[in-house]
Amino acid sequence: MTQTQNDTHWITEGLTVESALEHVYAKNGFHQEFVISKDSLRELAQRFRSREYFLECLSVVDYPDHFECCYQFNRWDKIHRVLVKVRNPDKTHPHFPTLSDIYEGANWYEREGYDFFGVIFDNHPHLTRLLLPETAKIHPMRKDFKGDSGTDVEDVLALIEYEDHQYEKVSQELKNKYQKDYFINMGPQHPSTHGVLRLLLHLDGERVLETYPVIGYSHRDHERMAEYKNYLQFTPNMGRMDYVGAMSFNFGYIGLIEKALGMAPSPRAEYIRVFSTELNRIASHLLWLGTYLLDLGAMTPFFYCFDDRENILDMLEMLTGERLTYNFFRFGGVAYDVPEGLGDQLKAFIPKMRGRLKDYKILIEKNIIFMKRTKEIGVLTKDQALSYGVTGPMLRACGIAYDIRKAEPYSIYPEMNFEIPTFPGCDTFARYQVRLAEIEQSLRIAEQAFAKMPEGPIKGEKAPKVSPKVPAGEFYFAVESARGHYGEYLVANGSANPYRLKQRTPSYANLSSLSSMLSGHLVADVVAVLGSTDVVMPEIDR
Amino acid sequence: MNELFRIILSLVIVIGFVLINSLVLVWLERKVSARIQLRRGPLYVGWFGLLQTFADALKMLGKELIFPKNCDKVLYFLAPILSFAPVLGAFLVIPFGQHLVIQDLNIGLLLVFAFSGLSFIGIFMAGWASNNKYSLLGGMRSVAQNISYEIPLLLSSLNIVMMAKSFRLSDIVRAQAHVPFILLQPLAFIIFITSALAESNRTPFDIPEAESELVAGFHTEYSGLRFGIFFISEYTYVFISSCVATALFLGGSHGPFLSGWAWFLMKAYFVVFVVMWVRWTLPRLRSDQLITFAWKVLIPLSLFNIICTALALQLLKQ
Amino acid sequence: MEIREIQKVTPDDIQVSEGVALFKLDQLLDKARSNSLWPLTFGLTCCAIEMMAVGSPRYDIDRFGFGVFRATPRQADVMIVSGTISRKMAPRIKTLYDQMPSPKWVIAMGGCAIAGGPFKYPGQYAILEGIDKIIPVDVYIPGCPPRPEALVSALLKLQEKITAKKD
Amino acid sequence: MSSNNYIYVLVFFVVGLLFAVAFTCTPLILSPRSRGKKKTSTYESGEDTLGSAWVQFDVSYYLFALIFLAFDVEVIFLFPVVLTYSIAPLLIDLLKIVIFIGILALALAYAWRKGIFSWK
Repeated sequence: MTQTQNDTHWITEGLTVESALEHVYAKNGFHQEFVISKDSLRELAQRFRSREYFLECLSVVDYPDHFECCYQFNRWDKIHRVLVKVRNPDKTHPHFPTLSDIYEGANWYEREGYDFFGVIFDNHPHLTRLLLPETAKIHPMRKDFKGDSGTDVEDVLALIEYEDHQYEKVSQELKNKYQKDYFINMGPQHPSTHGVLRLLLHLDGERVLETYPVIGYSHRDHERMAEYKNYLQFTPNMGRMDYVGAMSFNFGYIGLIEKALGMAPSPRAEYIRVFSTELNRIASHLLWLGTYLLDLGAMTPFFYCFDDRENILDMLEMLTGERLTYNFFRFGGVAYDVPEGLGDQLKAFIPKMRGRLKDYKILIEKNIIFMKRTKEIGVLTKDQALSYGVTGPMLRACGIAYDIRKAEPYSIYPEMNFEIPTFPGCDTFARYQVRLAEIEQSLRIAEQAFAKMPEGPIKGEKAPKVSPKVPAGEFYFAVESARGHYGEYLVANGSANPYRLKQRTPSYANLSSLSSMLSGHLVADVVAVLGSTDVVMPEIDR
Repeated sequence: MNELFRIILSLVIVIGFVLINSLVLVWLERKVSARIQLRRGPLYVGWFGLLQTFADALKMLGKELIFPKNCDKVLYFLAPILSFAPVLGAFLVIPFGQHLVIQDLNIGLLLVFAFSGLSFIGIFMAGWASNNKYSLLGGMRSVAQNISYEIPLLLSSLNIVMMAKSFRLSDIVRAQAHVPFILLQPLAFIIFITSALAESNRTPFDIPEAESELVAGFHTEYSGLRFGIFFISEYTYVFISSCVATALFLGGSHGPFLSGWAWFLMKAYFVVFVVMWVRWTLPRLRSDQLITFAWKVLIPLSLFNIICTALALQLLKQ
Repeated sequence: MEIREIQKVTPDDIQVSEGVALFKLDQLLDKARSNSLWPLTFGLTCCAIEMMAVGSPRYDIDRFGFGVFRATPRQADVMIVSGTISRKMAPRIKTLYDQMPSPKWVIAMGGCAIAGGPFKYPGQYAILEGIDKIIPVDVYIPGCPPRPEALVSALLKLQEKITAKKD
Repeated sequence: MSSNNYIYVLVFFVVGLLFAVAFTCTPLILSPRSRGKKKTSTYESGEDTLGSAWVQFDVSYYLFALIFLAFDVEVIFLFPVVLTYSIAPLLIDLLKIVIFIGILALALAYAWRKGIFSWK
């Protein structure tokens, strides 16, 4: 879908543009690219915001002679991905204008840019460390940072010292005055923050005045590891970033490298990829359903959902050898062929799962207490979803049918007939309905993909035997993971290691919209809304 | 002399029964929840896992007791004691058989409600004393919930008093010789069971110790046997309210073949099973929905029920 | 590679047992403790999902008495450190370990909790390579993530360690 | 056998108290002690608490306590009335009960209209 030139003249009208490029979408994932000056960035962002574009991703790249902020804007209905670059030659303290008042989603991206690169965004409301501890003095993603391996215990003890001192100082101030409202830590170790997320709640009695999510408790920095490892060595990290829906992360990374190398996997591998990704999506939604109802106080559905999930894990373990952190995709195909026992296991599983779905609908949806706990709770309007860049089931619960499998079809999804379920509710009940309907759609896709799977090799003939060398250039590839739009922005310089590999993960944007959904609710709703966003922490902390 | 002997004997029986019964109820709860959740529950500790809760109790005996920093030491120490102490008193008047009752006081029903009303003060003290925000939330919620559900509990039991013309539990049981009151007062039975569930903090009314929101509610800071005592008093209150429910509504120890106390225990344990069954099927209500449900639905219904019973008595008089 | 002293544990973590040493009762208490190890719900990353799977119907540890997952450290006996320990999370783990009443045990689950796992490379600045650098660990489970059966066998191994004869 | 001997109530309550005290003191003898820097710090999911938890709590809880007071007095009044009425159901007593309950239903309706239950 190449964009006609006159159609997009409004983007650069009256702005100082250093260079404008027209890209072939199929080759590297962008439609257009502009390099503009720093001071016209805010004006351009204003135009995109008014024309229903959402800020897909902001990646800071550390080039030898300058710092570069790459903003990507995209639309829901008609895909038109524009890459806007802003450069700043000052290498010690680069300054860029902030977009956090136009796009609230940019707030966390900019804090992460400051955290990793030391890039300062002027008049950003709260420019502090996001993922690293407060005592960190390093900017790790800069090319000149060598990493301090071996001093981990000293760092931790220093952090303990700092926090004890901090605790003494703060608790002295608050001790003497009887305050009406108070702060409570729904902190890293809490039964209903899935993984290690800390919510600092400002409460008055039981009512939530303000929520401050604190993340970074499972930060392992996959992006910096990518720069240390070559393309093949980095594939295991994909299974450990979103360990609940790891197959779609494999799909995203391997798809990106195949697009960069310009090669196609073998047809049989395409079908194996799609059918295993869909099974993994069902397993992810089942895990969400079990833990979500556990948060609302119903302890029994957790065991039924895990029972179904075990059947899927058996099949995927038969296929890939792993239960959770899959490393199954290879450049140009998949690692193993389908064992013969898998077919009839799948044929036995699908009707059982459909039966169970009917039970879930009757037992959960009709339950008056479940409805009262989820209806009109945690409402996310369409405009908020646009400004935070929310994607996936949370967006489809606001009535917008944005799904990468239909919006930017990849692999063999055009041949599968399935719908994108959307519900207009905008609240946690609608998100529940979307995910349950998605399980049915994924069942259909898995059925068709397994039925239409041709015979043949599981690796394309041009599949590289050794870790490939990607030609220089910038590439972007997006995939629909269980939580939303998972994309990767690759800057390759022709060597065996990527120069910069930015992961645009869906839960990062979804969680940043949490504080806007929660004000005015009770403590019990905080748990319900957090559960409905279905976040996976290492995907956010990377 | 035999009065003193009788007191000591009944004391030993009641304390033994309370301990054994709470261990059995915890084991029963884990087995029932396991069956509902497609799994087996405690299996390898003792025969059929029967010794499992005994092992838990013994382990708690050996756990360290920690006083949290800047907590109110006296209240913190008193809270579990006050929540366990009234438990024994409630067993005084429960009519296990025709004459199998320790002391048939003529204010039987009032005594049971008086003692069961005392326990939530222990819960609130625990919530406030441990100087922990989660416990504070749990304690405040338990206050609001217990005072809201005390009234429908008392009002719905008044209907039975009106029909049995006495507060003495054995009289009430005797009055149900032909037809258990559950058939004559179905609405009062529903209100009674709902508010009894709320009084003993069972799902869907278990907001004081909501695991998913408040980590462990009012007993967040309690370790070892102090937490164990809260556990024992909760399960004993479930048993007491089901005994009162059988005495008031299900015709106590009346039954065709078996002896009185066997019928009574069977009915009581059936009500306990229903309470456990409800726990593992329903989600938890939010605290404001729960309280408004009591004030907007249960109390008006029970007031209306009293007026109807009074009218019925008036008509039946002629 | 110089062998760094693994047990760099500050002295105030050592468990001091001043309880009255009634010989028979101690063994009975240990038998009871081993049969009712209540784990602390404390999942970090990928191994947390396998820890949840251990409670599911197929691997059900409630058969052995460990199924009661307590969310507060005050009532937990075993801390199962499952996942990668980032340097921001390490002080919290130390606090939680201190808040658990003794007797308490720690199971390091997965490669990351043992020694950094797949995220250990020269220049790693974000993770603590191994939980035994700040708290004493009783049972290690290799694997990334270890299968639920491995966690069940680790808990049984911990049982043997508790009831082993202390000569 | 139906002697109204209230000594039982006192003895059972006192023995319950003593038993509970004994229960909470036995572990002090049997349990080992561990020393940790943050052993006694209040638990707040791993973090340090910001300020003490003894705060002025939400006012809507105390409004419930006031209405509870009114209704509890009503229930206490109803106890003897209901008993005597059931023994000799006179019409005049029925009217008194209905009027009394009607007034209290009005009090409930007034509290409902004033929005005490809506937790704003």
